[in-house]
Amino acid sequence: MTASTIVTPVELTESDRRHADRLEEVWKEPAGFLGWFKAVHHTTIGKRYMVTAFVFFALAGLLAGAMRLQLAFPEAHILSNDKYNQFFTVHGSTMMFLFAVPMMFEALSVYLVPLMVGTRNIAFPRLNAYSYYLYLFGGMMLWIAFFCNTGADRGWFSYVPLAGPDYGPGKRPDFWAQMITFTEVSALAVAVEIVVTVFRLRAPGMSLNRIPIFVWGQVVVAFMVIFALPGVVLSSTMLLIDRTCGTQFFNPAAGGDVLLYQHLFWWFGHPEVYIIFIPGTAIVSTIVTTFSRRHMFGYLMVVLALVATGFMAFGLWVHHMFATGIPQIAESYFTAASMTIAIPTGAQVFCWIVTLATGKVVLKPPLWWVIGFFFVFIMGGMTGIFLASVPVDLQVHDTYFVVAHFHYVLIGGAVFPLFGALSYWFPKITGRMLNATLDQVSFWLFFIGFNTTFFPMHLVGLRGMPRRVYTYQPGMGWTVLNQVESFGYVLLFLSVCIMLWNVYRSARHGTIAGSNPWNAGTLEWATTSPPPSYNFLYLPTVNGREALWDAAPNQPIVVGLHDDVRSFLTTRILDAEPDGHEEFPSPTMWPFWAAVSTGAAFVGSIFTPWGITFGAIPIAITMIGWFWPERQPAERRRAREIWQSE
Amino acid sequence: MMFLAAVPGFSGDQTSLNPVGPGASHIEHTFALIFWITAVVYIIVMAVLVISIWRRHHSLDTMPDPQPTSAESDQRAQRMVAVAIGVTTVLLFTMMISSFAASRAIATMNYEQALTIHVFGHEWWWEVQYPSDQAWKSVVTANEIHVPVGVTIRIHGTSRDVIHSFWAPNVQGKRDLLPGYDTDLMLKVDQPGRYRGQCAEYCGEQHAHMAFYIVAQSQDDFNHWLQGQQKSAPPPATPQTLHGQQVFLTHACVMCHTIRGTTAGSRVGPDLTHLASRTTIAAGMLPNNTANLAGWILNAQNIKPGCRMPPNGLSGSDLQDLVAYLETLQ
Amino acid sequence: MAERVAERPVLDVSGLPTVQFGIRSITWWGIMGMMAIEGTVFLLMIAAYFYLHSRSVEWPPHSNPPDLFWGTLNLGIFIVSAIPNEWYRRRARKGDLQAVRIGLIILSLFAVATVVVRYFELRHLNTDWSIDAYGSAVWTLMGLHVLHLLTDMVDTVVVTVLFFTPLVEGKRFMDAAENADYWYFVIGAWIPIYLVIYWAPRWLHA
Amino acid sequence: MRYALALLLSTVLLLNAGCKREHRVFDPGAAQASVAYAAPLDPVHPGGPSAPAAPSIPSARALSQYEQSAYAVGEGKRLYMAFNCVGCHQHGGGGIGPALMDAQWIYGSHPEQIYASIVEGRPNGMPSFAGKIPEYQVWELVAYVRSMSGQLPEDIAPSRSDEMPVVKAEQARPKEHPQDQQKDRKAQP
Repeated sequence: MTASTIVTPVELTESDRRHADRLEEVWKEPAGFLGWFKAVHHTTIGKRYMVTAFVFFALAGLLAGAMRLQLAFPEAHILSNDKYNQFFTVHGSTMMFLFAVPMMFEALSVYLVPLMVGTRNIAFPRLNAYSYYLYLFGGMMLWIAFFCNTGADRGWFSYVPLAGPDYGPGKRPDFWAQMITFTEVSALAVAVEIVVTVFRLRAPGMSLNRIPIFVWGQVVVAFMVIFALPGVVLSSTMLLIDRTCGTQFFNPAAGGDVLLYQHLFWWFGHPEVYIIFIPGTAIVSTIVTTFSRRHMFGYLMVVLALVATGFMAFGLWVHHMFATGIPQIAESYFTAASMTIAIPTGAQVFCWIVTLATGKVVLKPPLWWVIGFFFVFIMGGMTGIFLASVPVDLQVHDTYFVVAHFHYVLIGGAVFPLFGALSYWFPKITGRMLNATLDQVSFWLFFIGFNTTFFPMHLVGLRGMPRRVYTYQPGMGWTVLNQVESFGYVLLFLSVCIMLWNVYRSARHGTIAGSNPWNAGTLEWATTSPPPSYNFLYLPTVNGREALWDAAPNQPIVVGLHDDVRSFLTTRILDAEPDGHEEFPSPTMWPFWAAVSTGAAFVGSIFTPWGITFGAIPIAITMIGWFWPERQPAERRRAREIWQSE
Repeated sequence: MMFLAAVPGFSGDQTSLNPVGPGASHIEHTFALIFWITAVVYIIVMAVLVISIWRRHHSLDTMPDPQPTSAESDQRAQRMVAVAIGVTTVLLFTMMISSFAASRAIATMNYEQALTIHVFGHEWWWEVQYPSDQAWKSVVTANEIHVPVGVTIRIHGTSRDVIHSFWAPNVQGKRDLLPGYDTDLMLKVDQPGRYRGQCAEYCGEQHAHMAFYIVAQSQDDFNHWLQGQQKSAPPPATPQTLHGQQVFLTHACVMCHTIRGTTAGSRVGPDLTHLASRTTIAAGMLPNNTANLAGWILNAQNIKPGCRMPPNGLSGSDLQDLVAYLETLQ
Repeated sequence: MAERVAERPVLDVSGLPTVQFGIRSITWWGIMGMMAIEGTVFLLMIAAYFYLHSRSVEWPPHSNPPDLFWGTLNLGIFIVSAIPNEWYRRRARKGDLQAVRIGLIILSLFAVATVVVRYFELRHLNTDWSIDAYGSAVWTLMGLHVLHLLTDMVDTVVVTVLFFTPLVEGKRFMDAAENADYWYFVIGAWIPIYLVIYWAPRWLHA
Repeated sequence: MRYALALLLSTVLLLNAGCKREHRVFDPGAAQASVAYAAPLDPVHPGGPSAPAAPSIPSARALSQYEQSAYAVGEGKRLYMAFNCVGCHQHGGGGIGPALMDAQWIYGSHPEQIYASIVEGRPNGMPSFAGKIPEYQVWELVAYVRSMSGQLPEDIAPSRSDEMPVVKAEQARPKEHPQDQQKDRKAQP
């Protein structure tokens, strides 16, 4: 395509080559063992996020296997009740906090957004590295505790008083609460980076109405993270200090209130669902566009739908609390709100269908995963309407019907698009194509396995099986369905194994992809696969919604950035007119040390309230070290700085 | 909607799809409406999707260049999408109204001449009280709620420890029992029978074994039952049961349980005054018979690990007599 | 700087400014993000405070509201500090080294002063976090703002020190300006929190 | 990486403590299930520090199983309410019965001594619970009672309960160690 040849010429001229060498010199990640801890480039950190999140996905998946085994037979003793409670809690917490959000939001946006908006790195790269280490340490903490028989066992939302000081002996809920703190801090950091990257670092010409839908999705999610996560930060902090410092937030005898926790938790917990699947729908829009070979139909409608969803998501947290008996007027409002949110989602679905129906559809593996998404996710949306209706919710709430519903929404809305994204962007990340045949096999196994596992859960729920029971009694009419579900797990397991093998093989022996194997329109395809450490040889300019499809025959390129430092271009928020250039910080060890000291403080605070107090000192020191400038760069910058004209 | 639940070996005594009271049946109607609407919509949408992909798909190895989009076809599409969104809104509105109607119908159940029953959630059993203005007439039992058919019942509940959820799907939707809150749940049973309920909010180690039964019977049977429950326990008649009572009063049992008419008066565990009149023990877990009772007393922990009932190292004869005595507590 | 690539149309950005303030600077946006996050935490905590109030008959339960003196004094200090804050914020945009040095020293002193007064505030809250939910709410709300205050104090001192090293450059003036913006947020956050902690118990007292 | 390794190593150490602390024995086994009976009283100083332990006193290891398990101590706390110890001793503050969160221990603060106090009862009001409480529950009570005077590690002792708070934190006496305990500490360095 024209634009791609412009940004990374097929045959490099002499000057191009010199330019490339200088950029490589400046941007290459530090080498060696220590270099691993200094890396700050968004592709490096993004890949780490992906791998780590996938490992947690696999671990939590194995726990699910154990649970399915226990539930395959009534009154089975494969897992003790104590173990089972830890298993389902760690499964849920890992899937939500250590896989879904970090994978759908952090991993994908950190890796893709800077490429898609055509810049050389994410804003605040050191913060980015810091956020990854915090996330890693938080996850490790939860799982190491789990292996020490200290696995959280009060459910992924750890309601008080069950998780409170009186009914949660030991340290299990404390580890859960601190794992939340870790992951929240990292997600919040990434949210800020994404907002700034998209608002200020876009390629010249990428005005608001030309931002790729995927990027729009991630921006909406970033804003939701910023406003939703404080809720869970507060609730888990209150839980922790109730347990360690003897505060009385949730103690009815001392004026505390157990519903306060639920309100704060669901203020976060409901937007959380959208935080997880909005990136999914954004992936779907991207893949649908590419594989129906036309611009997305109803771009504006889809973007508005995403934004609307982002706003509405904050207006319906109480529908998780209908059974607690809230005033009827509130019930009515939250029912209405919960049903209204189906409209923007519906609008998106219609736009996708139209795009496919009026395009030239090319059936490739990524599109197969998207079709799977349609079947599964829309079903989840439909069952969501049952939950939005107060009276029906009073029957199905906390039964296996709900378990089925949210697996349809989350696996349908996040995991199917994620695997689609895997086969879609795998060539960009590794430079080689994913084997299509194996990909097909794992798709069908996953699709069939998923429905075998989770569809019967609707029925068993309607037959009165509550969720979170470690066993059930014979003669309830639940046994057969549970065995079907457990069998479905086997298929899912196989599918994921095949996918892993496929990734492993293709990464080594896959066919070479080239810079733009799907002939797609967004900017990440305008550079080589995998992208060089500086992303683009020359920063691109944009002339339309699909940068590469709409590129003018002689689309200009950006020159004039210093190529002896990690400088980047800032553009204006609305029209993306060039505004100035600043300099990215260099790789350094400090974010790692800052994360280590933060982690120490968090873990310490599980055992003593002083953990935070004393832990703050090393945090402060490392942070200062982090921000302290070096001499030469400072002088060089001073030498050639241009002040803005007032 | 029973077809969703009907399977051989499924008694249908714990499902929202087999309503036996106004509460559950209002809900079941809304459920049915939403079910049919969503099912039809789902099928239509999927059909359209599959057809349009099928009509437009090409199995090419190379990706063709992007197609130009024609303005007028997109305008037609826009109109179609607008219509689709309109229809969605209307359908959602319909379902919303029916949902409101159901809520309203349930909320307007008559509080006046309702029979009040107190239910307290414990880890992991249900304490049931039938209050009465005369203290000696008030009844305390556990895990079995007898109700007269066709009478509005007011379940006035709260929790003694963590959050539990009172749920008998055939009769009425669930309602959480929260520490620090008093909750009222109105219900009515129209057909005599035994309906199973279960705690629906995760409450710890034995959440899985926290069931109860609603026993709906004619007003006369109910009154008869209630009078029976109001009596104190009969004094032991035979030397064996007498010894059994001694065992009860001199061992761990007395630390937690009440038997009205004896010195045992602790409220930690279920009231055993009429234990033998109940059909199950251990919160609906085991049928109430000699073998189960003996096993339960001997080592409840290996039947229901983590429950509050300690294992008791009783000698064989003591155990026999104790069980014999407990079985006299009609 | 890359030499022009003659045969291709180019967009030369070499002349664009490298030192920009406010909405045109990246750091400013980062700070804004931080403010949004902290602001939400404060708002939710205040909401929690009033939720607990709605669940209690007496407010504050069997205790006196916090003594007004120290909190109000702190409010005064915060408001006064806005004047030098605004002054050096403007000078920073002009790159006036002397002014910024002086301004930063003054602000560091203000920050330290507020922290000291804060200590006495905590001594006169007339409640304790472990006595009831009201106490827990008051102390947590206070604690959040203390954390916030300490962070900014350290931040201000560090920037001040930087301005007496040979490392001063345009970027540092941006830091100084943003530090001033952040101080406004500290002030802005304190006003509602002050009202909640000191006046809500008096107004809501039944 | 290195941090990961370090963490893993420190975990191996943690593992012991962690596992012990979180260990939950639901079925204590027949020996501990049988109810506790009184030990013969020492006629010289009844129930004094030298009171011989009841026959079925578990070994030190078995004891640690109670005193190092947060669950067991928590159970002890629950039983302390259930069996209405609160009625006389309050939440450690004392009332009709002596306070339990201070250092004045009339009959000694060794597990065996507290065990004896519960099972045999003591003069002036402490009733005998002989035959009423299973062994293991007595030991759970003992562990909880000891936790109240700070003789158990902080991460095992239960924190606040969902009742009216007993004392303001800033007024609470620092946890005190009974003299005989301190003597032991000196005795075995």
